Amino acid sequence: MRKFKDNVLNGLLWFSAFLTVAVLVTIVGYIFYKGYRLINIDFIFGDYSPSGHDGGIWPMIVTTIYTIVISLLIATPIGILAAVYLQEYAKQGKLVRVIRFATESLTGIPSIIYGLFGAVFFVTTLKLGMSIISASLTLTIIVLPVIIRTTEEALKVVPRSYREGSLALGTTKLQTLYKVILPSAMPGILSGIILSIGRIVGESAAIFLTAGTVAALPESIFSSARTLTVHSYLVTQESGDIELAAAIGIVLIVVILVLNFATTFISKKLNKADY
Amino acid sequence: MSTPPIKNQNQEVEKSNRMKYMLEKLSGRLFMLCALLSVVSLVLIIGFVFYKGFHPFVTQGYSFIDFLFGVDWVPSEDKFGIFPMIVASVFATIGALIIGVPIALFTAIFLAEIAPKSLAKIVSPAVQLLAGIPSVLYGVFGLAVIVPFLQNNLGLARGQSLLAVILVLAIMMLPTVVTVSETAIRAVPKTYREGSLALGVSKIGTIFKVVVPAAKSGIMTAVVLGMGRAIGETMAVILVAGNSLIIPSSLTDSVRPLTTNIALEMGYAAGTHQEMLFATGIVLFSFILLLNFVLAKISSKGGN
Amino acid sequence: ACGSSDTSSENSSGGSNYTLAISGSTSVGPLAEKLAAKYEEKNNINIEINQIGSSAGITNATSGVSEIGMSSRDLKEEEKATGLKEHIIAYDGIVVITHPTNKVKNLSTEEVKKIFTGEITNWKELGGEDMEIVVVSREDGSGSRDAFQEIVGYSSGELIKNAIVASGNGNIKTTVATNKHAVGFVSFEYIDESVATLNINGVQPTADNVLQQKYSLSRPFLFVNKQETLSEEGQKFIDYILSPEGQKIASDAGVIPLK
Amino acid sequence: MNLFYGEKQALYSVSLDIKEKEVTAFIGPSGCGKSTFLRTLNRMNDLIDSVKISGKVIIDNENIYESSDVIKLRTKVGMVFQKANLFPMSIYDNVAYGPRMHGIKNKKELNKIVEESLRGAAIWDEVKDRLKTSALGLSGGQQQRVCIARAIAMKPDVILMDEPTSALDPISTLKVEELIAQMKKDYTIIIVTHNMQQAARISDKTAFFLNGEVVEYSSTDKLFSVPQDKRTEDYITGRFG
Amino acid sequence: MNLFYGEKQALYSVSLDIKEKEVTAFIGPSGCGKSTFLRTLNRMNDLIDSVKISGKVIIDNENIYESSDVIKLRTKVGMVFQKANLFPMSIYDNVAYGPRMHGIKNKKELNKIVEESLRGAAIWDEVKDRLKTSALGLSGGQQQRVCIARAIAMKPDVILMDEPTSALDPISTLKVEELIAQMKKDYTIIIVTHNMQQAARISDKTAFFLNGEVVEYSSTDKLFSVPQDKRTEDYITGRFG
Ligand SMILES: Nc1ncnc2c1ncn2[C@@H]1O[C@H](COP(=O)(O)OP(=O)(O)OP(=O)(O)O)[C@@H](O)[C@H]1O
Ligand SMILES: Nc1ncnc2c1ncn2[C@@H]1O[C@H](COP(=O)(O)OP(=O)(O)OP(=O)(O)O)[C@@H](O)[C@H]1O
Ligand SMILES: [Mg+2]
Ligand SMILES: [Mg+2]
Ligand SMILES: O=P([O-])([O-])[O-]
Repeated sequence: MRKFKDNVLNGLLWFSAFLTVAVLVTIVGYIFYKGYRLINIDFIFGDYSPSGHDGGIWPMIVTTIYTIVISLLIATPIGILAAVYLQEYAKQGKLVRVIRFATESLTGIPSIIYGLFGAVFFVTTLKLGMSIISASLTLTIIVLPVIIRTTEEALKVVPRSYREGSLALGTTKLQTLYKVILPSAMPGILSGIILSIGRIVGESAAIFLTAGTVAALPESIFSSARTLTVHSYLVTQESGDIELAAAIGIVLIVVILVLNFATTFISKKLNKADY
Repeated sequence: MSTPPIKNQNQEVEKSNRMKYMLEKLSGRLFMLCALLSVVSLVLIIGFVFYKGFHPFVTQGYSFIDFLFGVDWVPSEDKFGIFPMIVASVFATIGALIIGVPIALFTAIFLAEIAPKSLAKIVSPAVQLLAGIPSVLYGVFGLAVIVPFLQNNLGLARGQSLLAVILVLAIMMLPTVVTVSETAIRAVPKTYREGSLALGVSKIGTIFKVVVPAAKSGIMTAVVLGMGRAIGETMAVILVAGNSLIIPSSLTDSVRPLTTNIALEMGYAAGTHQEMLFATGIVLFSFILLLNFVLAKISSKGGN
Repeated sequence: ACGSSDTSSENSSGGSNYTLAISGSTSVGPLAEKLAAKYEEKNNINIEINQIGSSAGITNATSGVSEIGMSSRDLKEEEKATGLKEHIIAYDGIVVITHPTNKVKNLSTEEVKKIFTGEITNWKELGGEDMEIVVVSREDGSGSRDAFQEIVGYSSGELIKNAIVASGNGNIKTTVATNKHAVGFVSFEYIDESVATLNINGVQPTADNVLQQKYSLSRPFLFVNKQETLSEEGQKFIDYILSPEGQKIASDAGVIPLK
Repeated sequence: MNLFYGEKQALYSVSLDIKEKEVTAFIGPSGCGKSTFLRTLNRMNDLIDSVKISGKVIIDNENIYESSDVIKLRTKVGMVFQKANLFPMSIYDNVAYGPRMHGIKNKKELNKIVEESLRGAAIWDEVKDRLKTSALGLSGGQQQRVCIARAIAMKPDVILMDEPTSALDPISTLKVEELIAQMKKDYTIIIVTHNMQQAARISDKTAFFLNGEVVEYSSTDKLFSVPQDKRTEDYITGRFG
Repeated sequence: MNLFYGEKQALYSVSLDIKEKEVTAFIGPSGCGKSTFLRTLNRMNDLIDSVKISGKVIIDNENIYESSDVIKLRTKVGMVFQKANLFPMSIYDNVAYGPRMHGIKNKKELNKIVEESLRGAAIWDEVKDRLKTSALGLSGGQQQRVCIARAIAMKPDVILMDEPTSALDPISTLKVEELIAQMKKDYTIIIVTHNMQQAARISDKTAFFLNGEVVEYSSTDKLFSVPQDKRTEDYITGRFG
């Protein structure tokens, strides 16, 4: 009886795992199958063309890079310093609890809400208009908790003995921080940053409502523009061109893949740094 | 020892130390400000979304109850009822959980306990990787594959349906739920397994009676996270939901969840219509906050 | 730092590289993009086109967020009251489309209304196969939808509840092209062989028929602006569109030129 | 019996003959292979991928490494670990866990087994009023005895104990030792211990391990009073280890 | 000196008078407050939020808990920890870390300090050829001596050592002990140790701690040969702890 039950359960386990893998492989496979024909140099580096299929995605790549760079430029220092505060400076108490709650809540908010917020706060109230900067600021808030969290984790595993060792030599906290603690936490912090890049690259709803959909090479960060992911959405939506959407999807998946390898690589390095 | 340069310049040292303390204080403050920024962001988000969203109810005499329970959403005729969307969101989320969670959980168990190491080493990161794929691509897949599939194989008049939403969401939450519960299961102390196996209990028996219950709180966290993803997902859903304004009575009805209502009309909306979309956001937001609260409860329980 | 570098770049180019912000209708959008692309080739200008829907475009033009708004419907009274100036840049027909396999090839305006309001729910009633009709509509706030509803004669509230709502012409076309039950409406520009077009009251949806006012489902494509915020460059672009060269581009894009 | 962790050999031709209904103690310095050997006796080492074993373990005339029924083996050979490893369930459920998983569903029967086992582990009186509360709320010594109860609920022939008292305070240790002395009449007990006094107090026979070998194996009295091997003598007189 | 961890008092009116250029040893059973007291001497306990201290510590006529200049204090009072805690940098950078942080930039001067310190810690010969390699590649004993070098690079007056040899093998321990004996002529050394032999070997004075109190404090010879307090006697003869 027990044996039978065991076998059934065992079968279910294998089946579920198979199903998961199969579904996910199908999705990635489908995107590649549908899109690979369009991938070529002209597609990647070519200019957008209003007639669709024969145009390239270079403006969207540039816009995507813009949003990544600007959001990280703002979110990374703030996030790291915030984590430093929480881990190294703050006394456990109400304030820390409030900050933690806020960070955690921010992680759970759906991006459409960020979009709504960005649209009224950055676009309208701060008069930044539909622009790369509005989108980047919205994205900053989205990735801030990611960076804070991963940095906190990285700081947590820096041995206490490093701090004591340094402070016992009569150095200040600040010196200890940037000479000893941050360097040892760096690999962890880096993987947090990479995680954030993934989040920025994959975001659509929040960008759609804050950067708009202009399909041209952005003039400046105050230009309205279209990121890769938004492009892939609009292409599906407006022209129903699945092949084109899938081709953009391939580019996105490759980017995510590269980011993932980078994370693994860095965290491997982290382990080496321990010895 | 020869005259030490450090002690030599005693006065200067003290002065430079005073500088250092100043810097310490200043930097501490700066760090705190940075940390407070996430609080500020949250307050701003809540503030603006709620301010915008409550505006019509506070100043224009719309009734919030009618908004929540009204069944008609015709912005151009000033009718704003989101009950069908609330129902759609709830059904879609529950449905996705019913399908997605068991599969994800079983997959996690498989990866953590059953799979040969070499297999798990390939599959686990692959599954994690999929958590990072932009949700739009899931939508593209749903629109191009799942919708026609349902249409052709179930003989539906429209493939855009609650069922399609559920399937897409179930797929989308797989990576999250698998990864988080796999971690939880792996964290169960080896001693539990040994204790059970030493009693002559089979491996499967051990897994289901000891290991999984011991990982309960981690698994619950995974489920709540998956649920959050399902409720909040927008761009994939908008492509497969059909966005009809009816209270779904079957899986094959086409639906409009809360998120898609916002994304669908935000671009076109102005005035009260726009504010009502913010109000939709408030309802969505409340769902998420509630979930977060539950999550916090679970994880504090798990801590003990 | 970002802000200052930007202003300096604007100054250095002496305002010659002007950015013209346009937003609005997704139906007008593709045409505007094509016009802008040609115009930018010859002029040192940068034209930003955001396809966010007619209503939003009109709002943006009113509030000054965009210099020009694009609309695929006539302005409403209250919109006109804000002092918006409108330029008809072309006309467009709205086509009722079905799956290519659908046998129904002609509908009266009345039948279209009955379909979209749910009075007729089976193709059989229209001489087609015995199968349910799946109505596909644009979203509330869309200019195409407003114009379509006004001409056919029903209101948003009357739209059959289980209609699939899709944002964007392309989305409607894909939905109809992949569903043999479906009926929807799109702008002329979007038509290709993946969908079948229906005659309305026996009249074919062609540019000629629109011009001769035989085909009723048509509306103007508008550029709207506030007089005080329209720049010289904006005015020049509008002039370009209204010129023969601009109208040629429009006609090539599949919409109906002014003459 | 030879055993390897990957490339590393942990046991070198260990060969012991263990008597029924006696207490056998394994002593030796840390890392000498006591636990490893103990775990070969119920094939607990199977759980570690890298382990390779050659040789045989014969229980009831059967080589356990030939028979494939690990479940039966582990039912017959119970085990108590160094650190009490109760499951996060109630005390009752912990003790009833084994029998339940082996198909006993009858409430009354289970009640009886649980009570008997807890009595057998000399902990019944201390926990009888809180059977339904979480087992993790008990003290270390109590938990260890519930572990023993859990093991004897399966009615095993042999009970393996790996340093069962090393995590306990002196009083709890004493209780567990008393229990072992009592249990000896029903079970064959094999116990690993670091504590030579303990081995001397409770065991009938003692095996002294060193670097993966059994240096000496004889009756406890003899081993502690007239050790045959120089190394044993050095060890028990505290000259190394 | 009283000290609390939150609600829990860890030191009860400890009062000691420590002589310059001598080695003072703190002994006592685990958890009796030796480390805690040692850490009050360079205000290392400031790092723990819950700590509350009343009383004073006077060094060079100054109560260190009144002066706010912790940096100066810690420059003057060096510390070596139980587990070598070198930073993940090169050996050179580890030793040069303190001086650099105090503003010494001159290459030559740094080189000199590093060499002197490493010589002072009796490790120069062993590492002079690999100064630029990671300090974490050294053996435990070498690391501990580099820790000492790092401490003396700051030219402190006092060096606190918290069980500096407890993680080391006998040979490394010996080397560190020899080093302490040498260093005594330049520094005031306070050392916590579990090992009474060690205390006896290297210290001039010894304080015996028990449950947060100093039971006895006198010259090492006296304390070990004619302990005044019954509890000291019990402890050093191994009757408890
Ligand atoms: N999982 C493992 N993988 C590799 N080597 C192991 C493993 N478990 C134990 N060993 C090694 O096998 C040898 C014997 O270990 P074992 O645990 O049997 O010693 P022990 O006598 O029980 O020691 P202790 O008294 O510390 O419990 C040791 O050298 C140990 O390092
Ligand atoms: N951070 C802390 N928070 C709370 N209590 C602490 C903390 N550190 C130490 N204690 C407690 O203070 C008491 C004294 O600890 P201390 O570390 O000084 O003992 P010790 O004599 O150094 O012991 P050992 O020989 O084990 O190092 C102990 O009871 C300990 O549990
Ligand atoms: Mg062991
Ligand atoms: Mg200590
Ligand atoms: O996008 P519209 O033209 O329908 O407003």
